[in-house]
Amino acid sequence: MAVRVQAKPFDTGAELAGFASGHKDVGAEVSFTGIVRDDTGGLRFMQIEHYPGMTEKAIAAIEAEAVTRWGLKDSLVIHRHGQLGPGEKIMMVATAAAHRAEAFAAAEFLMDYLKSRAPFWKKEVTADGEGWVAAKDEDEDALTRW
Amino acid sequence: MAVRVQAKPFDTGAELAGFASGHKDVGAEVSFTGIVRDDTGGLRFMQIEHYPGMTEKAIAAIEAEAVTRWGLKDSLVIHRHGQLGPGEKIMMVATAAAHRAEAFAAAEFLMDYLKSRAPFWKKEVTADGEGWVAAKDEDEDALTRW
Amino acid sequence: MTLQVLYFAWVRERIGLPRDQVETGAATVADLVEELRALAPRYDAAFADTSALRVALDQQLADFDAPLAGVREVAFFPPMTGG
Amino acid sequence: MTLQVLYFAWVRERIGLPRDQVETGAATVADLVEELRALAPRYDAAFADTSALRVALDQQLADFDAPLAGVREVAFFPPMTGG
Repeated sequence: MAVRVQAKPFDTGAELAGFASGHKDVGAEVSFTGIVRDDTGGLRFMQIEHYPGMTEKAIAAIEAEAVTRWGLKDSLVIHRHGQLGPGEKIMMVATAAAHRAEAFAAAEFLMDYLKSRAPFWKKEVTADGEGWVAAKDEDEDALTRW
Repeated sequence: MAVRVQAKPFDTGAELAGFASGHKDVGAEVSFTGIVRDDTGGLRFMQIEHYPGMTEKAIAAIEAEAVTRWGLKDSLVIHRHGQLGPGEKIMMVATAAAHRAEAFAAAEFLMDYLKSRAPFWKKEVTADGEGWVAAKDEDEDALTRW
Repeated sequence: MTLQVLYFAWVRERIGLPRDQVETGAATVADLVEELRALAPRYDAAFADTSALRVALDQQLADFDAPLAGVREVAFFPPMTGG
Repeated sequence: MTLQVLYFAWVRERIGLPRDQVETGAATVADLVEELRALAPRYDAAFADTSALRVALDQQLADFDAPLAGVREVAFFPPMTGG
């Protein structure tokens, strides 16, 4: 189990290379990577603000629940803050379990809770101006499945 | 879209490093890696047999369906055959989509279909002997959700 | 009691400050919000619709009717958009 | 017609061969199975319970009542266990 909240970039591949190594009972690893999209071609960058102190606690609590519910052998959450350009990786989660169903469910659970329960806020800065990204009802609704 | 069926090892991290690059509309990447487990400590190796020709066609058809159903921007399936020791990576899938729900669903769909519809067969060779791994009812049942 | 009050995202921008130190006898978050709204029009504007806000007490999500007894840090922010 | 008949996993091991070339007039997969069972006891044993087997015609999964007209390659194997 590890949580990292950082301004600097990370490399999903390099993180996975050392993930869950040495566990003989791991049969399934799932990773999710979130990337800054630029659908319109007008995005200059995304500014990600967070609540230092609470962020780490909130993610650790979410991660601990995932580990317990799905018997994870290992888990990893990395989330960046600060200024991120189009195509940059925002965050990743990784889960390791005996079987695929547990690894997938835990990764989706982590993502759903990170979206709506970890104290991050995104602002989009475009050529036309800037605006805070509004929370989506569908993200809040996604929590009800757990 | 890519499919590789190979005897030689692969590196999930290295594969992901170049995956879906150059797509500005990709916001979510999911990867799954399957690993040879050794729950009992008695596994010498896993022998994976496949049906050359049909394997590639079957996987390509499954992948094409996933791309269409979830609007994937990119996808990758790698599956090894031959002799694999405990801890070795058997296979991986990766999916890239605009949003996380699509990337996760497509990766799970690919895994469920690879389990039961791609012509691979696993034999476990232990200190006590060898035996073909039986297909699980739950793997067949998993297909009904799609 | 003395409370550290933190603001994030557009709440911070609307109030114009990332934090205040507040001397208050407010019993609940809602009471504290009423006191803050009286400080200046920009506070009043930031807290006009608390249904659009979330609150954390000592870095744990809470409700607006939660008591403040024993709390040292209160944070106000919009719904979170991580991931 | 001439069919390439392929066997995989324990079907291959039980029959003792990875493939046969078969000259047959069988109309369906089930007819072909009956012909193969008559070849030798090891074929009879391999095909004793076709509910435990799967069949592919020209590398596409098919049913045991599927017609063989136009088919060149038939493969028999147990349920797949990839992933």
